[in-house]
Parts: sequence; C-alpha cells; structure tokens
Amino acid sequence: MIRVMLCDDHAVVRRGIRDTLQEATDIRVVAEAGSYPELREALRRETPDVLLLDVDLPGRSGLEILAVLHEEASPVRTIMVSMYPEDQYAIRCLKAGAMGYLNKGGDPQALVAAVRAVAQGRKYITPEIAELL
Amino acid sequence: AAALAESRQRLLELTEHLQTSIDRERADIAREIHDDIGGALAAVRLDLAWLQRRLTDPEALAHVRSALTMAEQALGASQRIMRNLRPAVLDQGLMAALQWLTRTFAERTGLDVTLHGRLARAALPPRVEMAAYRTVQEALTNVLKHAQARRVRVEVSDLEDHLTIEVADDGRGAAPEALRKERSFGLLGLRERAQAVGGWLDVVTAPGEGMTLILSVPLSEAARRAAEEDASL
Amino acid sequence: AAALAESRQRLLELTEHLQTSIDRERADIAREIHDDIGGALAAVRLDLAWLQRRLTDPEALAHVRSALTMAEQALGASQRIMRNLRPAVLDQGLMAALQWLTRTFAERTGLDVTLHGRLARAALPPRVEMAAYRTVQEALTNVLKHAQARRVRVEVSDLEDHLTIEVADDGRGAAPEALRKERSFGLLGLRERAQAVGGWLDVVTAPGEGMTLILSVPLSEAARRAAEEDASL
Ligand SMILES: Nc1ncnc2c1ncn2[C@@H]1O[C@H](COP(=O)(O)OP(=O)(O)OP(=O)(O)O)[C@@H](O)[C@H]1O
Ligand SMILES: Nc1ncnc2c1ncn2[C@@H]1O[C@H](COP(=O)(O)OP(=O)(O)OP(=O)(O)O)[C@@H](O)[C@H]1O
Ligand SMILES: [K+]
Ligand SMILES: [Mg+2]
Ligand SMILES: [Mg+2]
Ligand SMILES: [Mg+2]
Repeated sequence: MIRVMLCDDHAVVRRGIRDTLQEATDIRVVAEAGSYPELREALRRETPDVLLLDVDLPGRSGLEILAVLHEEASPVRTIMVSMYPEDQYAIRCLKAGAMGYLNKGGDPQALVAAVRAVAQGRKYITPEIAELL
Repeated sequence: AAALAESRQRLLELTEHLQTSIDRERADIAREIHDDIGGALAAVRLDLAWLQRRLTDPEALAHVRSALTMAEQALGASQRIMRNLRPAVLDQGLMAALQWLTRTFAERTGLDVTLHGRLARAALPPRVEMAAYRTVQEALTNVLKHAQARRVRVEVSDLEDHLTIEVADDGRGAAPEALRKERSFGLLGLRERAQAVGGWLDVVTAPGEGMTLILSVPLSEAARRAAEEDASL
Repeated sequence: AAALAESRQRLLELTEHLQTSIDRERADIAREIHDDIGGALAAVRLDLAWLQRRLTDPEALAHVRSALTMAEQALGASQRIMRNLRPAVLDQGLMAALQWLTRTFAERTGLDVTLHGRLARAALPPRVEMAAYRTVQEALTNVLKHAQARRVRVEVSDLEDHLTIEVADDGRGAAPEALRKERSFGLLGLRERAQAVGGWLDVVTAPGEGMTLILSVPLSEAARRAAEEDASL
C-alpha cells in the first residue's frame, strides 16, 4: 500500500485529489494539510511514502518547504503540484529535489501514475517536461 | 524655466507612478485569477473526472465529457492570461526569468537567441528586476517588429556594483531620427523605467549595423551616489 | 529651455500613452476573461445542472453538487475581476455607469451620495466617457480617504457643447499646499487625463469648505477650438 500525504491550501482541490487517489486500490491518503505548520504536524504523526505538495501556499511556499525537507534529509518523496504550467516551474522543482511536477490543469489520472512511479523511486516526467529537459 | 522644470519633474514622477501601478495591478490580477478562478476550476475538473470514471449512462457521460472540455478550456485560458500578466517565473529570480523569456521567444519566432553571463548576487531589488525584465522584453519585441535580424545576444552581469543588461541584434539598425518617432513609446518608457531605479539606458545603432540596448543600474549605495553626481555635472 | 520644453512634451505624451494603455490592457483582460473563461464556465454550469437533475446515485450527486459550487465560485470571481477591470456598465453609457458607481459607493461607505442632471446627447466619445468615469471614481476615493464628509453631490451636464462633471463634498477641504503633495498622483493623473481629451480640471477648496472637482470637456469641434485659443492666450 502506498501511503500518501496531501498539502494544498485549497480544501476542495485537496478533496478532489483525495477522491481520485482513493479509487486506486494500492494507494491510501493518510493525512492532509493546508499549510506548512499543518504539514509539520502531520509529518510528526505519519510517515508517508509520497507527499503531494502545492507550490502556492500561504506563508512558506511549496518550494521553500521542499528545500527544508531536502535539508533535513526527509525520506518522503515529493511531487509538486501547481496551477502554473510546466514551463515556468517544473525544472526548478525537479532541480530542488522534487520527484515529479504536476500541473493542476493536466489530466487527473496523471496523479495516480505519478504517485505509483515516485513510490517506486522513479522520477515522474510528463512529456511536457521531457521536452523542456 | 523653473516652473517648466518643476512641471517636468512632476510628470516624471507621474510616469514612474503609472508604470509601477501597471506592474502592481498586473500582479494583483494574476494573483486573483490564480487564487479564485484557478483553484475552483482545478476542483471542478477533478470532480468531473471522477464522474467520468464512475458513470455508465451514455447520455450522462456525454454531458460530463462536454463539461470537462469546457473546464479544460477555461483552465487553459486562465493560465494564458496569468502568463501574459506577470511572469510567475520572476519569483525565481531575474536569471531564471530571462532564461524563460529568451527560450520561449526563440521558440515562437525561430530567431537564434542566446543568453550569456551570470549574476553573482543572490537577489536584486524587485523593482530593478522588473525594469531589467521589461527592458529585455521590449528589446525582443522591437527586434521582431523592426530589426529583420537573425541573431540576438543577451548578456547579463552584476560585477563592479552595477547591473548591466545588453541586448544586441544583427539586424538593419536604425538612424537617429527613427529612435525619436512621434508615436513610439517603447524606448522612451524604458528610459523612464531605468531612471526610476537610478539607472540609464544606452542605445547604440546605425543603419546596417544592428542595434544594442544597454541598461545599467548602480546597485550599491555608493555606486548609486556616484552615478547621480555624474548625471548632475 | 527649449530642450526642457521638448522633454516635458515627450513626457506628457508618454503619460497619455501609459494611461490609454492601462485602459486598453484592462479592457483586453476583461474581454479575455469574459470570452474564454466566462463562456466556458457558463457551459460547464449548464451541463452540471443537467447532471444534477438526471442522476440519482447519492455519491455521484455529491460530486456534481461540489463541482457546481466551485463553478459558480469561479464565475463569481471572474465577474468580480472583470468589474474591477472595466466598468462594464460604461457599455450602457456614462449616465448608467455613474448611477452604478455612486450607488455602490454609497452602499459601501454609508455616505449620502446623490447624482443630478442628465445628458442630452445620445453618446459621447469613449475616451471622454472614460475620463469622466475615472474622474468621479478618483473624486469619490479621495472623499473617502481625505474628506471626512457626510454628503457628496455629483452633477452632470452636456449643455452648451461642454461636458461638465462636478463632484462636491461637504468635508474638511484642503489648503493649496495639500493639493501638490509629493507622492500624490490622483489629481495630477486626472489633470493629464482631462488634457488628453482636450478638457481641463478645476479644483475648488479651502480648509473647512469642502472640495469640489469640476471636469470640463468641450464636445463640438467649434467648442474645442475656442478652448484651445483660450488656453494659448
Ligand atoms: N532592434 C531594432 N532594430 C531596428 N530598428 C529599431 C529596433 N528597435 C527599435 N527600432 C526603431 O526605433 C523606433 C522606436 O522604437 P520604440 O520601441 O520606441 O517604438 P516602437 O517599437 O515603434 O513602438 P512601441 O514600442 O511604442 O510599440 C522603432 O519604431 C524603430 O524604427
Ligand atoms: N475630497 C477631499 N477633501 C479633502 N482633501 C482632499 C480631497 N481630495 C484630495 N484632498 C487632498 O489633496 C491631496 C491630493 O489628492 P490626490 O488624489 O492627488 O492624492 P492622494 O489621494 O493623496 O493619493 P493618490 O490619489 O495618488 O492615491 C490629498 O492627499 C488630500 O490631502
Ligand atoms: K484506495
Ligand atoms: Mg495553493
Ligand atoms: Mg517598441
Ligand atoms: Mg487620490
């Protein structure tokens, strides 16, 4: 079972992502957070395999959080999720240690594929990002 | 003449104010679209995708598909509008923004655009970054509109306490009169923008010789004071 | 002095250009949001409403309802952004726009705002309407920010080939120095806007006497020429 944590300040988006992931029998969403402090709290209680992290959060941004997790050598594998299309943020996120980047405007099924790939330790690269690389 | 000088000064301040408020307004609208439209649309899309997987009734599925197409179109439009309003990429620093700008410009136009140099400092004042970004943007637009060039070279440096940005093309260049056309505001706006951050813009060109724009902005307090003294000589 | 005068003239043109391009850019963004986001969202909403009537499975219905709420929220947000960008009410003419502006301002602030007069002509040039609208908007903002007034009276007329708009408040008024503050751009911007459409702005005020702004714009060619001759005397 792949254990997933969600961090996005938009509760309805979070619910949509959770519903999408819960349908996959090999995935379980173990916790949700709407901000950095909530994420910290959740990470104290749970040790997820994969974290889906919004780029735009109130307060500390997703990219800053990514850097902190990286510095702490946190074992959680992170997929960044953002409203911005790939060309503006994806490369940056991957360089900063993310295992994948998903555009919220993209195909929702990519969420499931990305979580599975990353849980196995592989980077998840969409065709749009491959083209940028 | 004193009254004239004062009136000119007030206008200069007004121009600066207008330019800053355009930038701020753009950033505000982009943020509103991002927060209030984008998030809601992403949620709609996820729910529709859920329904698409769940439902079997063909007629209901047709409605879901049609709604999904429209939601995707709206999402695409919001992303496009946000991108035109303010390069979110500026949040990642000037160099990343210029990489993005030159790359997408080259892709769109087929011109050979290269970016050289680097910034040694971690961060520049946001207003200086915006002035630099807009200068390169207007320079590239001008190359496309006027230059008939094949190559553009953008060079960036922040050595010796000055930010310098050069944009050089190998196109037809222009005569001095052309630069002062009645209804042309691109270069004029860039000069005001440069002044507003304590810098200046040089334009080097002649017919058949291409054109080079050079933006220089003193970065330290000392460099800024020296530049102001030079200007008042 | 000639160089100074020319430099001042160029700045004046740049200011006008910036002001027009702000207006145009706002109108463009509003149109894009309207056509590409608003249209698609309306379609999404219709499909979702159909699904809501058709489906019976409670879980599916919950997803439809949630999508519907979000689609409505996105629609509401796009309408709000559009409204801020461009007074869509201006499409219905200046008088309707001013009615809307004064009414919503009164509701928001609790001030007693009344609109008087009428326009005899069917339509005014769009740039003149925009200048008039922005003048009332800035005047009301100033009343809120500075006047401590209780009442505002807006009066409109287009008799004798002139558009006249008066905005008078019964607040604390201002001394002449206050009107020329360093970092204040509202009145200065309005003056430039008035000039750009061939008109002018008068400010009548004194401490304790309230403030009245009067925008005058000659409407016929003849009136315009007469005004220009007056100005050059
Ligand atoms: N890269 C270039 N190569 C050749 N000529 C140029 C180049 N850039 C500018 N020019 C000339 O200088 C003039 C002034 O440029 P400027 O950017 O100020 O105005 P514009 O591009 O004509 O109009 P605007 O920028 O206001 O849309 C141009 O009209 C053109 O004749
Ligand atoms: N209705 C008013 N009653 C009293 N004082 C006023 C009124 N309108 C303007 N003033 C005075 O005139 C000054 C200049 O007004 P102006 O609109 O140019 O600038 P501002 O409102 O201070 O700033 P900005 O409009 O640039 O945000 C104000 O700062 C205020 O002191
Ligand atoms: K599951
Ligand atoms: Mg967010
Ligand atoms: Mg130009
Ligand atoms: Mg004001």
